[in-house]
Amino acid sequence: MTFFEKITLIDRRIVFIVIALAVIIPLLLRVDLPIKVTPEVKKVYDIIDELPPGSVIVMPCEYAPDTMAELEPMLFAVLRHCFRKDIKVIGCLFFPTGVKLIEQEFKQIAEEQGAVYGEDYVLLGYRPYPAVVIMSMGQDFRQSFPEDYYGTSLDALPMMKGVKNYDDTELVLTINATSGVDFWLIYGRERYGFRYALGVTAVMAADYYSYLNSGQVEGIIGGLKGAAEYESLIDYGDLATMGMSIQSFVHIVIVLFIIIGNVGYFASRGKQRGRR
Amino acid sequence: MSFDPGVWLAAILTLCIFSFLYKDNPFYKFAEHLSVGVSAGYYLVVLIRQTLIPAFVNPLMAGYWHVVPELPRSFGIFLLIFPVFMGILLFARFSRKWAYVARYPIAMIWGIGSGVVIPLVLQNHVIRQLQATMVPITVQSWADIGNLFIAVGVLTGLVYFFFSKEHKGLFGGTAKVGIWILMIGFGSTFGFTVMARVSLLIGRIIFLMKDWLGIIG
Amino acid sequence: MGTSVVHLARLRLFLFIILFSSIIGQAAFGAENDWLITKPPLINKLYDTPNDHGKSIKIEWLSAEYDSAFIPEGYIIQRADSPQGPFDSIGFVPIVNNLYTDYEDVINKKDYYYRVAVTGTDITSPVEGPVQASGQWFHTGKTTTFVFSVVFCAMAIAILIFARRGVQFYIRPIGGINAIDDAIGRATEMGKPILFVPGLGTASDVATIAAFTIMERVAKKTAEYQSRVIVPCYYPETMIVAQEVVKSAFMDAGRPDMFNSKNIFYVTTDQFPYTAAVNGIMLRDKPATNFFLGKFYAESLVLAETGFEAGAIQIAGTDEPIQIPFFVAACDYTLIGEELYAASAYLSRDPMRLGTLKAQDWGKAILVVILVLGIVTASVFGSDFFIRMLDVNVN
Amino acid sequence: MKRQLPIAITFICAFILTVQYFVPHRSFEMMYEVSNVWLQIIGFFATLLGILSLVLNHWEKVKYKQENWIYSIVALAGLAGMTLVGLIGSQDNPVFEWLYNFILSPIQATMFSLLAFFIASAAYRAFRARTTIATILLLAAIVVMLGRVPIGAYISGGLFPWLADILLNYPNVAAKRAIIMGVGLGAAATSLKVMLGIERSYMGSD
Repeated sequence: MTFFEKITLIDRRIVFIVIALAVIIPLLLRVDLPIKVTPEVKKVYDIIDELPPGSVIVMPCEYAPDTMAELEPMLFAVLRHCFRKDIKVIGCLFFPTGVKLIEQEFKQIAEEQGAVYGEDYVLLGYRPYPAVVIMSMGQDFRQSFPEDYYGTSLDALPMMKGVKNYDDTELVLTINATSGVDFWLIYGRERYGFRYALGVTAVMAADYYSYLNSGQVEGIIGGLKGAAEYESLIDYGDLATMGMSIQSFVHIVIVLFIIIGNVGYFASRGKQRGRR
Repeated sequence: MSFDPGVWLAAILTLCIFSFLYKDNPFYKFAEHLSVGVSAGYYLVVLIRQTLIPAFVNPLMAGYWHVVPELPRSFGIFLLIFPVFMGILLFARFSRKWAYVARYPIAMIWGIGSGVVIPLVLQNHVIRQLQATMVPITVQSWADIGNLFIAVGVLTGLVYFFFSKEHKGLFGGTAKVGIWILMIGFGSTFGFTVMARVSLLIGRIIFLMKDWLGIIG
Repeated sequence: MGTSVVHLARLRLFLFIILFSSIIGQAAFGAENDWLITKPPLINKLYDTPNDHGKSIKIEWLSAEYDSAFIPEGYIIQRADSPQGPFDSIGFVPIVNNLYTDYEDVINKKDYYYRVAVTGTDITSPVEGPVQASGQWFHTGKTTTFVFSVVFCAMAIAILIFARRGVQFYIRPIGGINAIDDAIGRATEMGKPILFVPGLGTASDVATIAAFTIMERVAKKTAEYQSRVIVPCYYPETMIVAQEVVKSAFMDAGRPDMFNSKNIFYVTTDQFPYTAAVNGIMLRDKPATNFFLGKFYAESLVLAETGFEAGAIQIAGTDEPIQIPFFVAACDYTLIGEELYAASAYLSRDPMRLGTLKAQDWGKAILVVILVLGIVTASVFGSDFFIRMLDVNVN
Repeated sequence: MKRQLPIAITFICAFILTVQYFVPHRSFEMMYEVSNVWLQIIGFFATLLGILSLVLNHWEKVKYKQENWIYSIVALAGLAGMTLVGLIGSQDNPVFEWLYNFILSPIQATMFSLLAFFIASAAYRAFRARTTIATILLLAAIVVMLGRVPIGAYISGGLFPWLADILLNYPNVAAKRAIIMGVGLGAAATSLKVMLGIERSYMGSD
């Protein structure tokens, strides 16, 4: 058997080992491949990056464990960016099955970055009927939320001093896997004209690109790929970067195997007939 | 490293299944048979708890079938018990003489199951897909060219599935374009799926390396 | 599903809070806010909900106008049996909406009167009514579906009548179908069993039904050649039907003595344990031929790759578009989508079954014509007649 | 009785349920709901038969000490254990949940993850440019695979993601629609054959 015949008949166990290594090695060594940043993610980053320290942004987070794989890395990256730049965050937990999850995520990043509850971030709990809540927040946050998630009066939180409604904030960035994206757009952005950006799943992202052109949405972080881009912008590679690197390795490995198979096939054609 | 016996059990079973990649072996056989037994038991329990008790036992005990509130109670209960009779007929297959009565419940399963199909598939598989393809094409933008492409693709694809005529001449050429487009579709679906499958593998390996062994942070 | 349940639950809760607070609110400072409402709401449409079983009424109204300093939370819908009242509060909608569907214990063929109140005030719209709820005998939103169904069935039945009179139809050879007989022959020559996997569909799934027809053929051949066919089943119902199919086929082949129901067995109703078990069969019983016909999901490639490794000839067919590529890559022959249904008719050589295949072709021809007409009229003449013609509204 | 009655039963059930789809009136809605529960109850008896078949098959292996009989004990023990634990005690029995979470769920997830390996071995083996059709298939797969990951954008200057999007949004959609429409007609025809008693493979030709 010639070399070329041999490479058309690599044992599949070798293929399996190579695939396993393509996952395990980047995971162990934390290999981060460079990631190309798309303009819609860069825009979100720029808006936050250009804010003066002490500015406030609103982050409605609406997702549950099933979409967490894509959205958690996004929330982590954005929060790290904000806390480092001393941007204050009002987190809104408006999706009932995700409340506990997201509260924990805020806590984790706050601890890591040394952010203090009440001074650097505030969480607003779940209230039913998002349309009404979003509109009332345009009048005064205290209308729907006299108290925060933990039951403390908003007036008792140092960060909320002088923050009445959207006019006192710089951006609404929703990390969202629900139709809440539309609620914030229709009842919030269209009525009160705040700057609006999204972090959504890869599947959803495709639907919202048209809003970028119309200017209703200023930036979109889409899926694990978008999260990885944001991680590379803040220079803090984490879950998303790792996930994307592993994907890159595995995809390249598979493509290489296809190429090897074809090189072998063409070089040894005529000598043997394989089975389709 | 974890000290939770559950995590250890899960990790060992995970490795048992992965061992199948090398070849069939006793560890895989063990995990395979265990999962078959446990999942069949799980299915039975769920069926009893989620279907049989709420849908049958509870209304029977109450002497009232809530699905047919308009009918007299006793007739409602009759309607509720009728399928039990049909279900028992299934066991007739163990008798040589009466085996044919087991066909009645099967006929019923087929009838009920395939009854709703005609309008539903025509509506969701045919009408809606047809309407989605029928968009005005004015060839003024890239999206229009895309839509034209979809329309041509659907047409040639349908021609490929035409069984009354041999694939020859112009007709055969059209069918050939159809199969090409099908193949591009298959290739892209294949490529698109890789990422999701790799994510699953990453999930399992992270479980082993982080939750079980604790060798990554 | 989960989301909608939560949504409903939170709606209920909110409704309750609002009703409660509005009762107190109205008593305490209701009238105080009245002057802020510059124009009360006005019911402009009140009607029986169309295309349902009755028991519901729809109310639409023109929004109230109010001073911008005060945004009312919403509207309370009130209902009574007579225009004079008494009115019961039956529902709440936020201020941005102006449509409500009343499902609260509405009785068919009974008069109702409605009015809409603004929360936090004593303002209500004028009373509207009477209106009655009733059930309909035809869903007008499904007219298109109805027409398609009738046309298709009529066409098929007409063709079947011709078929019964002995009209012969030409059906082109379908790739992969001849391979079925070859594959059966190969297994019998090698003295090895045949594995037939009828997929993850229920016994009455059309893909599974098509698989049963092919199974009939396969079983008949194996009975003739005295070899074994193994059928692992995902649903118990599938097992029962499959046993009947194989048994009948063995009887038809004149070998009822050879039928062993233990070869057609239930495995488990759980996707991956089932896959694990079928993998085991492929590696331990070493079937020479594997059929994967019916509904398949993610397990398709696991099965097909394991079968390949075990050295079997593999023939697959499914109507799940996402899984077809994996079968195409890993199996020797794949019946793509509709070909699965066609194969079952083609193999049987039964003129009636072939007749329905003809009806499918006519159906496709009609689709092609409508598609071309629709695109041309819409693009050239700017008319969306054909597009609108296909509107289906199931609500 | 042997042949005509089953065909009649199938026809009546199928016809009523087809008509039911177009009639919102309560009487037909009720028939639909009733028939659904009927299927569930008949299904329960079918499941008893299924479980019986499972138990007998494995029991026989154990009894006659057939090949791999030892594993049949594992299957029977798993079945018996899970059923007992599930039926004793409350709905959210912690032992039942534990068995689900630490036995069933890891096995399901791991079986599922095997796909990552098999997708690679299938691609390596099957994607050979033997014919035009095979070449098209493999090129489309490669383009989309590379277009979905960052490295693909790097090595091609953004060409692969752009091409991948085009392939996924146009030819892929066209192919799916053609298949789905064909399947729709095929399924309707099959269902009609069942209704008319032409498709009755479970009865054989006796």
